[in-house]
Amino acid sequence: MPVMGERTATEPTLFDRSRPGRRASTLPALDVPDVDPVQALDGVELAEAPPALPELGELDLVRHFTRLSHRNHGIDVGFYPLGSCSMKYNPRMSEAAAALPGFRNLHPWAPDEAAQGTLALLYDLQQWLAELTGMTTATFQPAAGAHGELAGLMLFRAYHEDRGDARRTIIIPDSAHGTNPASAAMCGYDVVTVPSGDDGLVDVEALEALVDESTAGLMLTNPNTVGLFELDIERIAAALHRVGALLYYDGANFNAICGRVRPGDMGFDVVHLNVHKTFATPHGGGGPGAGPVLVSDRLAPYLPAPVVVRRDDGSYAWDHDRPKSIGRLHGFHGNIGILIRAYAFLLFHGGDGLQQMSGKAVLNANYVASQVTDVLPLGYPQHQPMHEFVSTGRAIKVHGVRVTDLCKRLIDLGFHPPTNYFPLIVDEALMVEPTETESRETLDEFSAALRQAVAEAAEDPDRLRDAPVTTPVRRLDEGRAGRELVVRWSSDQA
Amino acid sequence: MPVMGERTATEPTLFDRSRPGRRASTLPALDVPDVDPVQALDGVELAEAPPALPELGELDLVRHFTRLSHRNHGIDVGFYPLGSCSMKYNPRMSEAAAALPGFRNLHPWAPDEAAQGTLALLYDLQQWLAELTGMTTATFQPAAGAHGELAGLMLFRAYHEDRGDARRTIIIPDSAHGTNPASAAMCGYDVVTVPSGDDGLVDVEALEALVDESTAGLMLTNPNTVGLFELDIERIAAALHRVGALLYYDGANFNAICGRVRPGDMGFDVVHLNVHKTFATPHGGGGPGAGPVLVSDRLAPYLPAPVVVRRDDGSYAWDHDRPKSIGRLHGFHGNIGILIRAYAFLLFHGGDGLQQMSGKAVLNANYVASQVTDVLPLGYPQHQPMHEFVSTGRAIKVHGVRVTDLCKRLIDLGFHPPTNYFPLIVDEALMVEPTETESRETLDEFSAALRQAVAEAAEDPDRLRDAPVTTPVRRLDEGRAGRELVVRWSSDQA
Amino acid sequence: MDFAPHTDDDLQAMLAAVGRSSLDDLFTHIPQGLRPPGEPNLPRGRSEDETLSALARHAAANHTDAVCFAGGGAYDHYVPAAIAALVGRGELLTSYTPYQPEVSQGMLQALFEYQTVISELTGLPVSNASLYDGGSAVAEAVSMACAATRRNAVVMSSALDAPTRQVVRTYGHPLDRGTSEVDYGADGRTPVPPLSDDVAAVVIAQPNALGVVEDVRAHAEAAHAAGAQLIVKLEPIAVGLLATPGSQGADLVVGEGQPLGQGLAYGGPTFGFLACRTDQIRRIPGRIVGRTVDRAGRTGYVMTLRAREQDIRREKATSNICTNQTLCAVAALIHLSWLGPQGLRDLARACLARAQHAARRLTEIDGVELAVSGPFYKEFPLRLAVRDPQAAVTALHAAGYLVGPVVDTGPAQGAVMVALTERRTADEVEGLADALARIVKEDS
Amino acid sequence: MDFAPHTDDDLQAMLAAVGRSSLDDLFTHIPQGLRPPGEPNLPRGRSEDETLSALARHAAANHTDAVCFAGGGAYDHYVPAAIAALVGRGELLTSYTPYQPEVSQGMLQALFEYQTVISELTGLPVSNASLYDGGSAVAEAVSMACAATRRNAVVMSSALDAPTRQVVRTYGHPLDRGTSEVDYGADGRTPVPPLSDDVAAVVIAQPNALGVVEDVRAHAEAAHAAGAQLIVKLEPIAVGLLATPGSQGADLVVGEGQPLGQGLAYGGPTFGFLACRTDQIRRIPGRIVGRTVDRAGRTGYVMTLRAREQDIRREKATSNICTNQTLCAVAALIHLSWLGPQGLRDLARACLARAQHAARRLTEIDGVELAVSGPFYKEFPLRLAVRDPQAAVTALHAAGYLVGPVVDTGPAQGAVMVALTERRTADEVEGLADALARIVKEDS
Ligand SMILES: Cc1ncc(COP(=O)(O)O)c(C=O)c1O
Ligand SMILES: Cc1ncc(COP(=O)(O)O)c(C=O)c1O
Repeated sequence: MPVMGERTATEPTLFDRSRPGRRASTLPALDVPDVDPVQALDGVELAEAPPALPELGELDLVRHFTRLSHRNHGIDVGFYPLGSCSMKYNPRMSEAAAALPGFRNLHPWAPDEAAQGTLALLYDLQQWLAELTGMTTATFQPAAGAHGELAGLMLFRAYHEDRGDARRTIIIPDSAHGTNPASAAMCGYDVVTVPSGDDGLVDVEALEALVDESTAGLMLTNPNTVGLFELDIERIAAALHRVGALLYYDGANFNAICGRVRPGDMGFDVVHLNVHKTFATPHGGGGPGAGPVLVSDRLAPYLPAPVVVRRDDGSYAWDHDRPKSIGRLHGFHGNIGILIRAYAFLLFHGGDGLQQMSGKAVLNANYVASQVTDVLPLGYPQHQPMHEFVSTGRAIKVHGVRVTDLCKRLIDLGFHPPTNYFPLIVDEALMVEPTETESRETLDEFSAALRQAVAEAAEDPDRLRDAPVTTPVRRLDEGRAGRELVVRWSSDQA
Repeated sequence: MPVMGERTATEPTLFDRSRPGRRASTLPALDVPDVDPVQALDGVELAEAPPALPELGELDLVRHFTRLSHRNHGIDVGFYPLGSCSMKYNPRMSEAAAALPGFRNLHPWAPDEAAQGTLALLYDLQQWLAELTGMTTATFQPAAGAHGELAGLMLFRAYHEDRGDARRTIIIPDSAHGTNPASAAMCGYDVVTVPSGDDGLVDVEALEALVDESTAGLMLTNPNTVGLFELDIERIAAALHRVGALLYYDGANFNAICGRVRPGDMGFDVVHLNVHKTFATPHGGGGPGAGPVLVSDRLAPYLPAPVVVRRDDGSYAWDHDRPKSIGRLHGFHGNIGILIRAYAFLLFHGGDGLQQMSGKAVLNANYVASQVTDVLPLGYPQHQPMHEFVSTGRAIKVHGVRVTDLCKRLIDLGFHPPTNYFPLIVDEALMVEPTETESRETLDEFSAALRQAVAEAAEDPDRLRDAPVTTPVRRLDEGRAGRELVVRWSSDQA
Repeated sequence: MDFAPHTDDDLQAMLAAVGRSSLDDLFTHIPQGLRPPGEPNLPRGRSEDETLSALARHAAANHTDAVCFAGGGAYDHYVPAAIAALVGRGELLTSYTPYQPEVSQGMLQALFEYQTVISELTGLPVSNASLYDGGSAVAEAVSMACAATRRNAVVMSSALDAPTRQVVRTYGHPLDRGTSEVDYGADGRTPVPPLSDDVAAVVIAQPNALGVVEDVRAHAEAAHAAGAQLIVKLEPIAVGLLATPGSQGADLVVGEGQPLGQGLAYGGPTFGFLACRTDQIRRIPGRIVGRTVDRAGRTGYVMTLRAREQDIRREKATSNICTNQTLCAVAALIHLSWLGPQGLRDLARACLARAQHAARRLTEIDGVELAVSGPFYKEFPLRLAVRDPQAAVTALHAAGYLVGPVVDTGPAQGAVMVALTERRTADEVEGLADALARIVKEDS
Repeated sequence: MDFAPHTDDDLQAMLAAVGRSSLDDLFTHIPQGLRPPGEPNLPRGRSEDETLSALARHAAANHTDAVCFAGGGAYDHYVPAAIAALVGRGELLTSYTPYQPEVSQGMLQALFEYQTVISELTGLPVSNASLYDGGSAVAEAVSMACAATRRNAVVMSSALDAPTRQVVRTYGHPLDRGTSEVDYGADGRTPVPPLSDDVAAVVIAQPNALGVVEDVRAHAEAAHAAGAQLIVKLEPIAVGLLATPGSQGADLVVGEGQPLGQGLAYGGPTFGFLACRTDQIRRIPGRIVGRTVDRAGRTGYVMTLRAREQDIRREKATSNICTNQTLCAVAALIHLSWLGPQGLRDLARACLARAQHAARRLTEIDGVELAVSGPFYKEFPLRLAVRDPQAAVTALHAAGYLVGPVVDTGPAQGAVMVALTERRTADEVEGLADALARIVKEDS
């Protein structure tokens, strides 16, 4: 919110501010003959008027987006313990790296000779990610985790097809993130759900019963989405490998184990990493991120083409000669600028720093858990949480309020709420991931706010139901948004 | 103010947030033998402990300054019609220009051969500013307008001294900015004040009576600080030149005439420009700006050394061989990064664009005046205002409120107040400078707010007295600040 | 090095609170065999200064001095300085998917505005809040068309850029999607193909990968007549001049966002856009932002129609997309607002004038001719009388001029694409002409 | 081109409202002779793109690749990336002097924090909110001392950097300030000078322009014994190791802020800092921020003791300064907070170790020796056995090494300064040694 003023309590849209004929842009003067489009594009259907874009001066543009930013929470503004998202500090160092002109001004179809800096960087990054995951080769095309999942499952399919082995199903735990089944469906697989046991881990016996020759593979997050390490992972891997099925590692929670435990050692065959989580690239209001996929040697032939290679002469190149490749997943090379940031992050941390990172991420989560789980019990208290923990807010329901209300109250107390209602297997789930970059004081203040909100649920439930009241808008009518469906501005809107 | 939360309504200081042993910084590892300071600096008094700087992690640092920014108004947030300050849009283009590595990484004592890009830029800038002011040569050392004034008056002194002509006084209008008399005093001159006439212009007859052989010169702002063009400037110049005195042009209001009227043509001998006003470089919360000084040929020999020159071979250099120079005013070359921004601004505008700029600046001021002067009469209605106008809020005093209160109410209405209580010659002065970069809608909204506040002064004066109420803090006890004098944090403060 | 703020005291106190004696102690329940001793084999951590110096060396090892006449979906349009300053603001940069709308109104409103400008560019009423890129956007559109028509085959113009054709095939393969191509003609335009009744969608590009303007209306009519949908991959600057594909009957208009304020950046991050008619809204992939009111009746914005998405719908979702390219979309919004309608038109006209001039000038060279005859506005294919066009491209790069890509298929196969943005001057065209003349001469 | 948002309609309507028919019409009351016809003779306006391209060409014409061993008040310390991101935030960047404290608490609090860190660095309780630079800061301090002592002469060490000595003379001249210099000795230290009873202040630098650490305590005692004040120009990184001048008896501690997060930037903008004892607070130039409370009792910050300043006090003001270097001061605050006490110490120690190593290594070269014998921590003068040291500096620059400046006076005159920040590696020192050895050899 702006620093002052009643007038500025809302921000009109760009279209409300638009005035015909106003304009911020300037273009170089033409030093070639001007051309009449009607003549030059003879026979082509031209627009009568250009699209009705907003018309503003540059100052009003800058003000608009500055004011919009004042209506938005981000890590830079305060704590953001969104479970499964690793909302850690986004280093300005990494932003500076990606902004270097040598990276910014490179055309995607520049010849490899012109791109040696970026290619060398990607090659190193591949080696480091391979080392961290226990894999060997990477594709950088996937633009996010889900894109990586799709790529990975396509690799499963290509692998099995190459062996003449048509398989139909992908097994996914009931605690899995929604992208896992959605990716499996996009890859033409039938989804088979394996239940979690009473302790929040995959029910291994149930799994073993589900696995058969039609199983293409298993998708697993480890630590899983309730924040617990799948202790039987070796047995799980053996069960799948025994029938020729493969294991996919969803790297959303890699921050818990990075530098300490390797998916490859656990038996995974394909891994995606969410570099916008583990390696601290900015989430940008929803993206861009990057979801590089790492594979073991036996899946490498199927990777999307091209892959980055080091030639014998020490130069780097895109290798397009991949006859078994599943093909392309991206129109260019992927979110290279995000990968540059990840490279900077890894170079800064080093192997030693990454161990500190994951250790402190786990410590922070366990510390907050130690401060709040008496009032918000863990969904699965049998095992020690890793980098995040999932509590249940079940107990406050007796007061006629739900975890949603608790979360809205947290906003008034100055904190972005944790992830809630995910994973689905925990009733009234509250999933807290503090990340390693938060200080003990912040964790203490947050824990106190959480306790306060729980206490208020009993003492003053209306306070929770009314919350938030300190925000630019109060609770929004989502039903109306879905019913009336106003998804673009138009001049006849009020 | 942050987007949410009661907790974040205040922002603790860095020292309140500090925790022993915490740290954001990283340094390259030593690749030379470490050295024991006690031995290496034998006989030197070393500190027992390093200075008690704040100790925070980088995320908490970033959050602190982000949150502080949320407690601060700037042009990017909204209208900022601070008279005499030209608070116009600060182009991001200019920021990008100054951030180019070739400019950022140049050491001030790099040899001229290594600085050809910057030197050529400064040389061009000198030519352009000379063209715009009607002068010939520049010094770029002055870091702000007042610094330029000091330089200019030193040039007066050097010029007179060189002619064996000791002169004691500087004439300054009663409407002048405080820096004018303060600069004269720093330059060892006695200040003689010339009154303004009933029409807000210098009383020329009074001036002519004051001018004599002891007069070193006159300092004048034109348009002057009531926003009016000194129509008798040629007669004024003649009066001074007749007795061998000089004219100093205070460029704070150059935005009104840039590209249209030249101080040199009016008879001025020395000119400073406030590039942070006219040429839109950011004010940075108080600075840095730049105050380059332009002179006519006869004052050029006295300029601070070195000056930038073009050699016969087309190369550029600092010329240190200035035997009559007053010496240095800056430890390096001045605020070069600000001058780079000014260069970008001028190149973008061109001569044509500058005329548009000053024309629209004057139009905007006159337009707002046309909307409000029925309720807030001009201090001097006899002449047309230029880029700013000065109204008097005298009339609201009958309601027991003053212009201060009106200004505080404007804040609640969403506008940064105009300059007030300056110039001193207008009772309850309100000095409005919209600048050319504001849209008609903004000017209309501001005019309406001003009218509303004036109306409320009669109807609901307490509303003005209580204002502001929409800000992070309400009116502050300035008396207490001056009495108790807490000018740094200390651990025993509450 | 790390960014954790823990002091030794913090570590001791916090470990005590959780009953552990060291960080390692928090991992001891993990089977020992999975915990290799020692550190991973990465370079040791280093300071921020050393890190950035290393990155600067990498950046400097790229050669970006060549004058950029390259096209193929990424163009050297100017990116105004205000964009980086605004999307770099921490409140936007460091936020995530707006799950809590009350504290995310800034991004939500920006996305609502983004959806509006995409709707304007495409001529269709509904836009989502971004996709990964232009290639995957076409693939997602194909899925939408298949769902809408309950058919499972797609016909692509061979004048759709090669990477996008590959992405469509990759996405289609596991779903047994029949994927065929229709060859463009000597004029560079795609003829209206015969369509069997299993065809869900025809995909063309506007202008296409040869730079040539397609007859969208004819394709739309033919597709509709066969019960199929028309998907148009739009190069968005073009609608500064051309009619919007939506107004010409396209059902789905998608595109690569690179020309809209993204810079070259080796092709990423950029974003893909996607727009459709209102009757397709429930099949759209990814986030959509809708307008609504809060409890006090104030206007506000939320993510809407969430029941399409993976977190709610899981394997029944319209797509698996979760993290998208929001910040890129906001950059595009700023770029388009900076341009304004007249700026977009001027920009497109500048491309047209410069491209026409360059085509005229370059085809004056012996052994250089246009490889197609159709109308173009900023990009065109040149047939060079050389043995190996790729070698000519390399030689031109060595001479300081970046052109390409080389056309991979059809009548213009082997031709070299040349693109002109508003930034390419007449002098630069002369330089390219000189270099090209020399190279063609030396080769023949 | 311009940044005004006026449409033609706006212009018409607004001109009508003010009763004019054109923009020119607003200037017709100005004597015609003062209104030259036509446009000023500047290049015609151009687009943002062309403007930035022109600037990029200028920037590229500077040579900044040489390894920087130069000193003389500006040092190649690392500037953390967070600084630009934070001081670039529009609310801070585009604000001005906080005349309206209720909407300026961000800057006011930052300046209060800045004053605190300057107080810590200098060892004196009161700091202002910044001055233009180190040179003018010394001149302002001299004025303060003259006012305090009602005397009008100043004695400067000749081991104060040459530009600063010139600035002090320039400021002093119109006020008939007696300005003399005391020569430093063979050890590079300034001997305690004899002081006549008109001397208001002695000025030394810590470490001085030869890099040598001065005995501040001895100078303070001598100055005080003569009724004069001691002004110390402090290189601020040094107090990572050295005692603060304030703790050693200095009355006024000022300095050049360049080492504190400003970058090289050809020497500007940077800032000057100034600190004094509480009894001098009413003589301090420029802004001071003080803490207070608002009507609701909440802590807040305001500019205070305004009656010292030019806008209130006019010719009686303590200085004419108005616009200062606030944003640079905030950058310094961020830098110092990033460093923290231990970081500052480590930084100073890194300089010390690297400088000692370099001095040892370089003086192994025949014809290269230390020009002074006193203790130094990051910068030292080398006497080269060459005819023209300036030519040697130029030759070194051509070889890729920037050193300097050349000492202008005293026993070390003609020696070349070499500075080592935390960034200079052992390899770079080897490179410098090789180049230096070759150049000295060729010259002799
Ligand atoms: C466990 C899990 N898997 C997969 C994903 C999908 O990753 P992305 O959003 O990068 O596509 C997420 C994202 O939140 C996740 O939390
Ligand atoms: C009329 C006038 N003169 C001089 C100055 C001093 O300029 P600066 O603040 O750049 O030192 C100002 C600044 O506000 C001013 O308004």
